Amino acid sequence: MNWSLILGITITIITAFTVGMFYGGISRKVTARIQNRVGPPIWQNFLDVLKLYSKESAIHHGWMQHLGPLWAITASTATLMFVPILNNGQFYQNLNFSGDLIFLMYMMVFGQLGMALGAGQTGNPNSAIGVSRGLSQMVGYKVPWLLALVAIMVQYKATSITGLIELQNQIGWLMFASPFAFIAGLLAFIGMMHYSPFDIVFAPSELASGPPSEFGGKYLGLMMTSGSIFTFAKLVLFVDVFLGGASNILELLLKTFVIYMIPVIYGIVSPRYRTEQSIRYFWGWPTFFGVIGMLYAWYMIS
Amino acid sequence: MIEKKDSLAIGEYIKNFARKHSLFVLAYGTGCGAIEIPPTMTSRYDAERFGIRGAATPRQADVLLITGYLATKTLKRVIRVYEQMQDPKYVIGFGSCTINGGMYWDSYNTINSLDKYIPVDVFINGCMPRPEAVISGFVKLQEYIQEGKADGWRKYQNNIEEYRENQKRIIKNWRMPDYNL
Amino acid sequence: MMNSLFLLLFILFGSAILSYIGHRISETLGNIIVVVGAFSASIWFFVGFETPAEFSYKIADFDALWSFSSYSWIFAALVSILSPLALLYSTSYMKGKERLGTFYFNFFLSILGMIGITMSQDFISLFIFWEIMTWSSYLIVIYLGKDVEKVGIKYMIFSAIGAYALLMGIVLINREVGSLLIEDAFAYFPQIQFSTQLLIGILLLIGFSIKSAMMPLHVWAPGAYSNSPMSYTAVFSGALSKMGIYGLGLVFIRLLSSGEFTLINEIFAWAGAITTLMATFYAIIQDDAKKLLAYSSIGQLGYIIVGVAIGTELSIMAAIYLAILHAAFKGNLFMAIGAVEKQTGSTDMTLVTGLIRKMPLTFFSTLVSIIALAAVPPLGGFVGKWMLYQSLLASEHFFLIIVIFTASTAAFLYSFKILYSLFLGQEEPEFKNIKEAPLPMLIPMILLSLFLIVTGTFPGILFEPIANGMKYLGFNDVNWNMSLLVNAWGDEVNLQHVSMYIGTIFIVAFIFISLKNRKRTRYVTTKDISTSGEIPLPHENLSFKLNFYKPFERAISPVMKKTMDSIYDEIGNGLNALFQFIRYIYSGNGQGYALYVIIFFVLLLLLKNQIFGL
Amino acid sequence: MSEQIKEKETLEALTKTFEKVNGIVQRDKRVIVETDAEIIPGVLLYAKERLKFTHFSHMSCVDWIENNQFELVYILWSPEDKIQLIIKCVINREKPIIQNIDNIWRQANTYEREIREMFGVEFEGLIGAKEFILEDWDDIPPMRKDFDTKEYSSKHFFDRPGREDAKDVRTVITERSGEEIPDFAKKYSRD
Repeated sequence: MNWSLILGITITIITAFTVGMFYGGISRKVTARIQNRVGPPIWQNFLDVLKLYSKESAIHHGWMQHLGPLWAITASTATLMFVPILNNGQFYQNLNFSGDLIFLMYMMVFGQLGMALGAGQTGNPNSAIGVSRGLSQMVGYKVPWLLALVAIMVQYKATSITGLIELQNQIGWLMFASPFAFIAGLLAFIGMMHYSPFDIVFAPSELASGPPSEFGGKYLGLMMTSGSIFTFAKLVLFVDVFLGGASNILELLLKTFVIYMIPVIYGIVSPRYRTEQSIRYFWGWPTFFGVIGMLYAWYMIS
Repeated sequence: MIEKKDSLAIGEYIKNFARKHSLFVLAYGTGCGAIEIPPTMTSRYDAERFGIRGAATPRQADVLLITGYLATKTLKRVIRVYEQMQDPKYVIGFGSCTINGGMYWDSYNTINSLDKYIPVDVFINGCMPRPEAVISGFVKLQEYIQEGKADGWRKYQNNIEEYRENQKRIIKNWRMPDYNL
Repeated sequence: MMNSLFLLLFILFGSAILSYIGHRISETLGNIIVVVGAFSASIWFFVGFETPAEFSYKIADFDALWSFSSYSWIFAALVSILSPLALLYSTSYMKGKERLGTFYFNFFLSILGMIGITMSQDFISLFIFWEIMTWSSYLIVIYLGKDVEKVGIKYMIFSAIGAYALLMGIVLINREVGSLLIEDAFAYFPQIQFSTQLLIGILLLIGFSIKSAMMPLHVWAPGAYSNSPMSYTAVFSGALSKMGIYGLGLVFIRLLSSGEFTLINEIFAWAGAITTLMATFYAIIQDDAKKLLAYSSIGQLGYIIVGVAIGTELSIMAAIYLAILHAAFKGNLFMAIGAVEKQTGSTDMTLVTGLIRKMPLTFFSTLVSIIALAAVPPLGGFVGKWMLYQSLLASEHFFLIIVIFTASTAAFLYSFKILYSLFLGQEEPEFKNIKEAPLPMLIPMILLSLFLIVTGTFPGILFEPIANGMKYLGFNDVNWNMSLLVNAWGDEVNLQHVSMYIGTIFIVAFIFISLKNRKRTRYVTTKDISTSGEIPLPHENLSFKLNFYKPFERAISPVMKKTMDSIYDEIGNGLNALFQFIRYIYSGNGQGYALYVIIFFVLLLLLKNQIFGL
Repeated sequence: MSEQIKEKETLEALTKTFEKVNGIVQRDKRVIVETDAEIIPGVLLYAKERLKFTHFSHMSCVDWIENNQFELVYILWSPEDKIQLIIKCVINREKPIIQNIDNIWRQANTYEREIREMFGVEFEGLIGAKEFILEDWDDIPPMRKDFDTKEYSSKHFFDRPGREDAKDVRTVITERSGEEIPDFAKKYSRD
């Protein structure tokens, strides 16, 4: 048994969970302040998760619903394992060198597929509608996200994240080196976070919160845990690819926080898009910037 | 503080602490009291300070908020919703109508006392209670949860026959599936 | 002593005739013959060839040569593994149907045709076997007698176009090279005039790409795939379409290997990518599971065409790998849908619902195949897609990768739809008494599922024969590892780490969530859902099925409308007009077609000196 | 005050066409007529087709228990002339049957089902004549005057103790201010 690896994995997951939870709390607090409210304390999400785990009963509609949240947490922690938390291996290495960007793009869908299947088994029509919207929207934001990442992979001839970080140590942040790809990536990232205006998947009063509507107690708790880990993993991935990674925890927190606040603050002041509107939004300006980024990359290598 | 409550182990204390500060509310808003919920949740009174948050479905909810009168027809739905919630679960009776029928005390189709049909942990009186009263009711519920007194759900499980008998007096054609108890 | 190659064909042909006779006598006897014949042919294929076997003969003065090259062996092995499984499945699936003798006769003939194609080392026997395969598959497409006018004739017309394009190419090669041996053609091809080279190339490519259902030549495929019995469609889509890929590989890599043909490669790669995207969009809007899978097959073949057309080492490897994987998962999916059809009588996704607890093993194999299809790690499909993207990145096909990656993401939509609609959702009383599929149907599905799971971690077991076969195509040192993927820039994916991690976390989380509150975790029926307090009646269908992806359809409607209305329909209308004319020739009668071909060959033999200029 | 020309025209047209219709112009834009229950569909159809009362506003029922009658009230509105037409008819309370009009206005079906359930008035050939608003009702229709809602309530629902010595608000007021309860109000008093 490789105990140091297990230790590293455990500590990384706990860190991601803590940071993700606090970020969630902060986003609730910020939302409240913008709406001129006091808002819940920033550790509110911890209490919510703890409460959900301390629920004493649970129901499921079959095996697939039982397994759905497991898929989600497996996928989110797996994503985390392949993303370097800090530069130069200062944090635990985990499985950083065992996967690359294309692998991660598929890995990130693994959990969504599992959640979708779990939600499908519940037989609640609202869940199915939510899943249909979520998957449709995913096709929408994947296009600019893909354009951004492919532009970078092509331009710098690297698909591994560690490779991209090393490269940024030499040429500076890719945010400035490939600005168009960064814009496309950022706009797609806003969609990936599922905050308003792209939150029609989880519309609470219209769809009764959509896919998780039949999940309660420990299942919902596991989903929230997975969600906060996944948030952190996505943020670190974005920072690693575009913002040159981070050399210490403080820098990482600062960068991820700034990136995290963009969808949050954009979301608070935006009304909700319908599904086809959001798909068309992603295939509009973000894709345009992605194509520009791609042409730029092409120009740079030829 | 912990020593005072001998009956509660530390684990139970922590659990109750979390339960107390995180109340997902499912508002059953068929009565007139539903109009008091938006001011309670939004910026004027901001119930989210206390960890009170709306829940979309009974599966996710902790607190069932019965806002006002219950017709015999809606009682059936309320019972179903209550039984779909996961333990531990709490009920807040909101407004005079849930206590003694309020202004509908002699109506042929509104029930008079809610706690005969489902266990109620906290009643908030008033017609309608103002948001301050609602929040004070929630704070009272939080106290009960911390002390372990908010055990209506356990009472419901233990006295299910009695509750069923009362429910069946209202819902004569009982064809409800056997739900989560 | 009989040559081992000849013996293989003999077994297949013998099984064809014996199963025909056997099914005339009794169904059980016929089924035994079918299974024994299929497995003995397959076993003979794997154990009977200790040394490279060859068999040469002469047809009307032309040299003919049968032998497996290391490249064609891959495809022959694919056929030999998939077809006995499909036939075993078929014995149960086709139970009680009429004219089983004819069905199995044609089934075996098409297997014979496929094996023959892979063992042909000369163009004339390749063409003969190609035609055997085409006819037998045509007869199975019209076997059930549904939509014969639309589907059967369409398939026949396209096959005919393909066959004649192929024949023209072969005739041209013979005129220029003077030999019909494939090796000779490769050797002397560079000396031919450029325009003739181009003509030969395009003719052969058209011939082969029709079988692999490339846009715009795919029109026959959705109907043909969904109309034949599912046990055959598993082979039809899984193996038979790969014959086109086999041919495309030969043409692209060996024949058009010089740099002058890059444009053709690019055009075919783009055609493949657009095939993938559009077929995926069409699959999303289907409501019939068979149709959905048929379009999905076209889409998946598009990836393979892209890989073959790009023609770098990694892309060829990806293409062959995907071809094998596609045979496994799409064969598996068609079998699973067949099982659903057999047990419930319908594959309409708006009707059938909630089968997961009735048919758990079928669901499991569908799930595994879908994960492989959607290329989600840690199953085998991911490996192929990864290699394909890496090859596209390394060869600087940037926009191509965007198109096929988008298609791959959109594939999640139909993947989920098929799982959700058939197996998940509300459990309805009308499907209360459905039983799991019988064992002969389950065994092939489970075996293929296991194969997909193993290849996710150890794709090396497939890389070995692929690397071997690629030597024939001219790639001599193909790097491969048992479970490590490496791209051109040295970035890698360690599949063992991935699977181990996913497995561990999954098990840990599973133990946690299963043990926590175990006594107070209950199963409730799908009628017990939060419906704002309302109690759904038993007959109330709450499943959300109809127009499942309406928002997505609305979002993509501009592109769909343009393509569908202007290109598809015009081609379709044009072809329909053509069909009206050609239908006089194609009487829809097998005897008639046989007659035509005999006449054609007689003319060919009579006029061979004039045509071939000998 | 306007001339009420249109109102008078409407009333005249109705009384001329049907013998058994008589009524008044109550005020501007409102005409009230009374008629027999047998010809109700004819009158309504005439008002709809000829007099352009295309909008069916409302339909209700009044229980005249003293006269042993139910009075059915149909309220129509003419968007063209801006006139409200109220048509009333009475039926026997013992045998409350009247013709169904939901083929004239489809929305009348909802009102008819409600009246059927609340008063027990039967409509001939009513579509969907089954349980509508009340669930599992096993007493006499609750809107009838002879239905004692307080008795029903105390029989079926649990009265919370403490309610019985709560005083009537009117009594409290009269005691506090030394006023008498007016006679007309006495009959509504709880005691």
